[in-house]
Amino acid sequence: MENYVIEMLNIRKEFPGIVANNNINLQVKNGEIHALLGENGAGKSTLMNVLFGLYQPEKGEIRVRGEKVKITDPNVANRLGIGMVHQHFMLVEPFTVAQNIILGSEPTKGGGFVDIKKAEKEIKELSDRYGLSVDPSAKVRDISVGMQQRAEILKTLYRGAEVIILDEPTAVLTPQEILELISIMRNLTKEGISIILITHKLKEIMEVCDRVTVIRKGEGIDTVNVKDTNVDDLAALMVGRQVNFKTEKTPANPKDPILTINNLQVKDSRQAMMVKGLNLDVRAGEIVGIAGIDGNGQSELIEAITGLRKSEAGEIKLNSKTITNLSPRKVTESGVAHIPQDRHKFGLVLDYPIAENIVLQTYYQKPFSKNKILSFKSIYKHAEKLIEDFDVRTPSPRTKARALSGGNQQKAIIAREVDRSPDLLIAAQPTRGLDVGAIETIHRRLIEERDKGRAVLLISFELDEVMNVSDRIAVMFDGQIVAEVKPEETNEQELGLLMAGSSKEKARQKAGDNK
Amino acid sequence: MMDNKKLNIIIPIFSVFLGFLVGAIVMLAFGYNPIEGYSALFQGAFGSMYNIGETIRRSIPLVLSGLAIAFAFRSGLFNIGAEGQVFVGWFAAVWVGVTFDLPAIIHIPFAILAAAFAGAVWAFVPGILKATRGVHEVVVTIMMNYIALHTTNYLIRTLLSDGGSQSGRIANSASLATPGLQEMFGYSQIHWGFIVSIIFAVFVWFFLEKTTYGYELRAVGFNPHAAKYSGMSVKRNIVLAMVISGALAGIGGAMEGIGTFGYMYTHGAFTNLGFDGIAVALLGANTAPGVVLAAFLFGALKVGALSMPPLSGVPSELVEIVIAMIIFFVAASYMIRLLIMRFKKEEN
Amino acid sequence: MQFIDQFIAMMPMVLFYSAPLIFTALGGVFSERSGVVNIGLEGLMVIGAFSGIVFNIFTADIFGAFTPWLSLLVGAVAAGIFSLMHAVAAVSFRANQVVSGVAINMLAVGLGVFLTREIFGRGQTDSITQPFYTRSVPILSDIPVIGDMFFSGAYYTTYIAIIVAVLGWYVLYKTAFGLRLRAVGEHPMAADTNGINVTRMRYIAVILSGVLAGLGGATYALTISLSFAGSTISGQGFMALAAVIFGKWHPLGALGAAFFFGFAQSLSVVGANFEFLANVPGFYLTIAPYVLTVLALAGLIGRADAPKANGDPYIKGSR
Amino acid sequence: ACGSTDDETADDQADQDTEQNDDASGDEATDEEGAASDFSLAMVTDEGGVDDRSFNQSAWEGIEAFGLDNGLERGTGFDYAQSDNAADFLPNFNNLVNQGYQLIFGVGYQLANAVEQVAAQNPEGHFSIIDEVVEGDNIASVTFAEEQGSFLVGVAAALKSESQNIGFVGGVTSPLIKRFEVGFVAGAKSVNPDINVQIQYAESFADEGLGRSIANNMYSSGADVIYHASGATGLGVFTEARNRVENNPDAGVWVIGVDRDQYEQGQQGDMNVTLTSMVKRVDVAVQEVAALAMAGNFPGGEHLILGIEDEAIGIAETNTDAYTEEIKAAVAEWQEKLLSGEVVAPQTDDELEAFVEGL
Ligand SMILES: Nc1ncnc2c1ncn2[C@@H]1O[C@H](COP(=O)(O)OP(=O)(O)OP(=O)(O)O)[C@@H](O)[C@H]1O
Ligand SMILES: Nc1ncnc2c1ncn2[C@@H]1O[C@H](COP(=O)(O)OP(=O)(O)OP(=O)(O)O)[C@@H](O)[C@H]1O
Ligand SMILES: [Mg+2]
Ligand SMILES: [Mg+2]
Repeated sequence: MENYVIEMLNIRKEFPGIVANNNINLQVKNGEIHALLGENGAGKSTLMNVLFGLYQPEKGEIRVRGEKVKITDPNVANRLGIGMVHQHFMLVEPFTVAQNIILGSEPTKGGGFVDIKKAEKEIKELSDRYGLSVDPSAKVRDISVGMQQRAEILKTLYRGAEVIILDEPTAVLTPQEILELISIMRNLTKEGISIILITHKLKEIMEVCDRVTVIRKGEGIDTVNVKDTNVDDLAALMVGRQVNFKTEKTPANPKDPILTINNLQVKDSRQAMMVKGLNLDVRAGEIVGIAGIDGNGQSELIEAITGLRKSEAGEIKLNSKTITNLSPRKVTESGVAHIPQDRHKFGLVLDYPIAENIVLQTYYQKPFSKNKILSFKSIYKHAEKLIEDFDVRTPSPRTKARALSGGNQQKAIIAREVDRSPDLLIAAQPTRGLDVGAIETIHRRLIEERDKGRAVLLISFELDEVMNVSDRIAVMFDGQIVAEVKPEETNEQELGLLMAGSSKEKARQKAGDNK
Repeated sequence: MMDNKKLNIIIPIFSVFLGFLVGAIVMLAFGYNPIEGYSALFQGAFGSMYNIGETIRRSIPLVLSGLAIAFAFRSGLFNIGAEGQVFVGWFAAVWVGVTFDLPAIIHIPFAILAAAFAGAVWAFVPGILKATRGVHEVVVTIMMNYIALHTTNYLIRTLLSDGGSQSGRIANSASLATPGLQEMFGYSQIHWGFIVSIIFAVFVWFFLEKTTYGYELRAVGFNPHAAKYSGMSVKRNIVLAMVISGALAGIGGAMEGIGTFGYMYTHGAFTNLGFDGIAVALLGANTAPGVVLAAFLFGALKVGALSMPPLSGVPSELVEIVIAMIIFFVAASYMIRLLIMRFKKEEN
Repeated sequence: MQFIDQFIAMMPMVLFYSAPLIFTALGGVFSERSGVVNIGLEGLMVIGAFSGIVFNIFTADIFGAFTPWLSLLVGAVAAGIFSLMHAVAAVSFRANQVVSGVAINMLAVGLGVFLTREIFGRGQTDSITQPFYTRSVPILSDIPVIGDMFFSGAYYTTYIAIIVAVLGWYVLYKTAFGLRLRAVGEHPMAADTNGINVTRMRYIAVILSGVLAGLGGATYALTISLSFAGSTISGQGFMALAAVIFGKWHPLGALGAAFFFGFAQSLSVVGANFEFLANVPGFYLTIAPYVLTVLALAGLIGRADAPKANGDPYIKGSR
Repeated sequence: ACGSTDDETADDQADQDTEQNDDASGDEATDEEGAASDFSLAMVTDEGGVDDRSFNQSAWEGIEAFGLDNGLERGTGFDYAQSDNAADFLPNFNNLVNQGYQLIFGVGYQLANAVEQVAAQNPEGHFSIIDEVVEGDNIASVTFAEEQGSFLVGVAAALKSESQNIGFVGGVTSPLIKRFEVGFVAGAKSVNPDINVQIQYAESFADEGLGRSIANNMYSSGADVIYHASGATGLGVFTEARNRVENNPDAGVWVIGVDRDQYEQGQQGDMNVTLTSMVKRVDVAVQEVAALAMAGNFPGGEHLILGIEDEAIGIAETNTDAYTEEIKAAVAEWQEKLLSGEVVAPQTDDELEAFVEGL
């Protein structure tokens, strides 16, 4: 008999109209890192939410260390030593890291008074022990995503978790942070903790995991040992067909500059200067990728270009006409399209039907409206066409955007932006959280746009993506473009160092040394 | 699962039913006969042409204040200030009615326009403060209500009368009330305002659902970030939403000024037309047709209530309880959804 | 100096006027901090005032000088129970919280007057014989200036209101309970995954708001109106709601806002005493409290961010 | 469940009633059942409602007494309709008309427009408006000489005041409340031309808190007698006075009530802060008009101004501790002067100015 810490047997979970998990089995060995792999909407998060007590399964059995248990709510899960780091962080933004960690199991003195000193001390000890550096007294809204994630992991450890579920932890991290996370995971397993890791990144699975369970459309497909498999086989298992990883593309054929940025300076909402005299240009027919660690001014840069944020100084030109500090509407009309980083916050009106989301910037133009009166006929006709062209999987154009999966929401946004035939297409993290199938489609789209002679500005924290898709890479650090490199002339390590602020020479030297 | 459209109709009906049920239980508990009570209510609301006329008349300002609040809600704003906007609208309409001498075809629209303008101005203050300074509209509109109450009282005393507590009567040419119509409804106070209110209900429906303005306003209401991203001016839309909402409430006031009363008097307290508008809007699910139906129900209940004490001895406050419970059940409609679902399951 | 004297004389007025608002606004703070919008404060005050007065009338002979204290308690408990309705609708049945609050307001007045008619045979009660009286606090009232301003001729209920506000701050910001309550109002799902029972926290918060608004209503009735009618509570609950927002959802902020309202209100009354205001027509003094509030919001206070999940029903597993 | 709780008043009224009925050939009515059941009367309240312990209640008591005296039945012979809102006035009138009531009172100046309209639409019916004047052949307008009663309580206030500083709290500014104010000032100045009268309007009839604040301010700035004409707002004035007396039995602060004897409101332990009240006998007025109408002498198109001489305006003498014999005597003297016409109480600011100059 194997030594399983977690066994989920024949789990079935239904949602109205859909079976999210159908007789799925998952067995996790003590001290292993077990990957859970599947397309968007395959049912991974659902299965984990069942394990964590957020959902009750219709059928099936859960055993923890061999004992049959009923996990009715997260408290029970916590007591059984199961902790979960959710895909969307469960942190209270105005609270400090320490407050977030202790929330729900606070150390108290008399009178219900929270002993925050004691809590901070315990957190310090924990973070030292597992190598998770955090600032316990910083407010969550002020810290980086990476630190937020470490706080999430500490939260589970603080509650004495022995099994930690990580739902797509790397989707939001920079390459450096991913490396850190991987070493953290290794530390954890050394201390006897088991990890269930959900990720779409097959490379990561190959690097850190011991075994992987693949699910497809709610069904458990197989569990395999990582050392007995490879990336291509895993992808095939997951999608049900062979997947092409290396994005096919011909060399770029850059023409005139479309976007020219001179000495741009932008402040963030807290009045801190985030873009500090940035220069950049993007030509027609090329994809320029901006590589950089989150928080180096990328968001402010995009917002300044698209008119969502005022710039303090400098100039932004589109087709040699200045668009500095124009309104978002004017910027859009001058030929800029923008796939926003946060699709829920900016990209969509979740309560509007897909069709109405597709005309979000063009509703006031013909044929979608005439004399300020909307023509729903044209809107829906247009939507049907784009849904077809871009393979957006939705029951109908009348379906609310909220009801679509992340991948399909993203496809709808891309359809909308690309369809306007912009001169400049800004794509910020366009594949965040999407499965390999969806990523493939989106990358292909970006390259097609390039080939149609558009300028594409790609901002991504994922080096793979930047390296695969861009024709030219601009490295952004501390509000400036610190280096420009060709993807074929660089490697991940060099880029990583540049992104961390090394000079080009040093980076090249170091990267070379390591080789 | 039952489709939403059906549920959206079933739930209010069921809520109304449950509200009356609670009212009946209360009557029983205090030794009244609910059948007598409700038939008195029904008599009072629909017993004769006169009563029907009164019910319609009572609904008119409620349609408009309900539309006002629904309009703001759809744009993500809570306009508790309809009460104050009703006051200034009433005043403005009466002012036009007594001050000018014009043919009816101009006088009436002018009075309504003036009321709309006054209400709009009153709502502009919270709108602009919200848009530019981020001040919560609820506090400002509450304050504006009091300012409206005292200001109109003051103006009635100083501008519309010589220290009196009532304005003069408006000119006949400004009046929405015509003897012919009133005679048809047994000399009730009914006036042509019901047409005005229907026109504006259609306007609100069309504006919100069919025009690019409405598309923008709703987008801002649902997700201001996305609205800004897609090039809409969130600030302008907030102000626009408040101003239109205020104008509608102002017209509600005009219905009292040039319809029901034909004058304005100093008020010792709020009219509750604005506050009732909140309930009407919510019962009508913030849609124009819903608001019209909800206002009519409220009008019937409020007019019917007057007949309850003389005909059945039941205190008229019982109607308040019934209305409150209807709103409560609409609010807790999830409960009704659960009930219906359970019912369905058992059926299967 | 006349100005200073008038100012000092005004303070007791500010204190008694503010007390009901402080209690009620605190109730609002608790409810909204947990994510439940409560525009039913007005109605909860009505219930507090009604039950406080009725209890006082029927038991004055039994409890004597103790009656007002017990009446206060009864008002608080009754409104606390009444607020359960809002809790059930808003928390368990995912109600639109504004709708449910409107229902509470209507129901409270309807029920209050209906019951008054049933009990007393008319739309208003008799005057109570055992109200609260202002008192001078021993020793403290002898302190020069401050004693006159704050410790003479004020109600003990005012001091209790201030203490409760400070206590409210302590509870919300220093205790585990408060941490959880605020977490539920900011990010209920995070709280849920941390094993906090969102439903229970919100129930507690709403009931607390009922208790506090009941205290507010009873305080008003037992110190100012001394009887109950449909118009006894006319707008104070909405003013308290304004104080919640004005005070940025913070107990001490709400306290400050309530004092500001009390101050502005009193200024409109005593304004004519001040030389520099003596020639201002009464009308301007009447609207001054409201205009001042708008100006203060526009000029000084500005943006106030509500608790993030305020008004959203929590549905497990939704995003 | 409705009705008067104040048996004493009801009895009083019954007495007066018979007196009046004598000269209005009321005995016939009482004797002959048939005749009695022919007549019917009703009233429409203003927003205060029939149990406001003030104006409306007094009117209702008058109607009830008249009905009972004449063997009428509630619901057919006499009744009232309650208005919760100004928009209810006209429907209420119409409901009563439709139920066949012959004489319908509108109680309160707010109902003037409604009376005007309904009277025009029903030329056969008889209507009466209290507290306001409305033109119309089938309308009897009844107003009171409040300035006379206010004058007398002003006299009492001036005599009672030790600080020679008194106050007046008004409800909402209006010509009606102005009569109270002006009469009061005139009465006080008649006693002492140099007396200081603080005047403030709450601009609300329903804000006890504000009434309380105003009274606090007035007492604090030296006033010792306050006359209020402000409905429920005035309850706050009583609260403030009672509170002061509770804290200091020698505080020597007084309130003068309005409309009816507000003695009950002033009770504080074994003290009572209600010096007196300006009593407006709406019940008397109602019965007078009713008696005339029943006798077939309905004063349509007339304006009855009821004052001291009609015993429709009076001043309460319940608080014998405070309302001393001297005050009583002095007030009686001034009352004589008012009755004889030697002194005419002013009604407006202009008349007051002239009056004060003439002192
Ligand atoms: N709360 C819910 N209500 C209804 N359906 C749901 C709910 N949660 C998930 N589903 C459905 O269950 C299926 C599985 O969803 P799940 O979130 O488990 O996918 P996933 O594998 O985590 O996807 P991703 O890779 O995008 O995170 C989806 O088809 C989804 O539509
Ligand atoms: N309340 C819900 N009702 C219907 N479907 C839901 C609900 N909640 C989640 N889902 C479904 O769950 C699936 C996956 O959800 P998940 O939270 O994993 O998001 P996702 O697809 O990974 O997107 P993203 O990561 O961008 O949020 C989606 O298909 C979505 O439609
Ligand atoms: Mg997922
Ligand atoms: Mg995902």
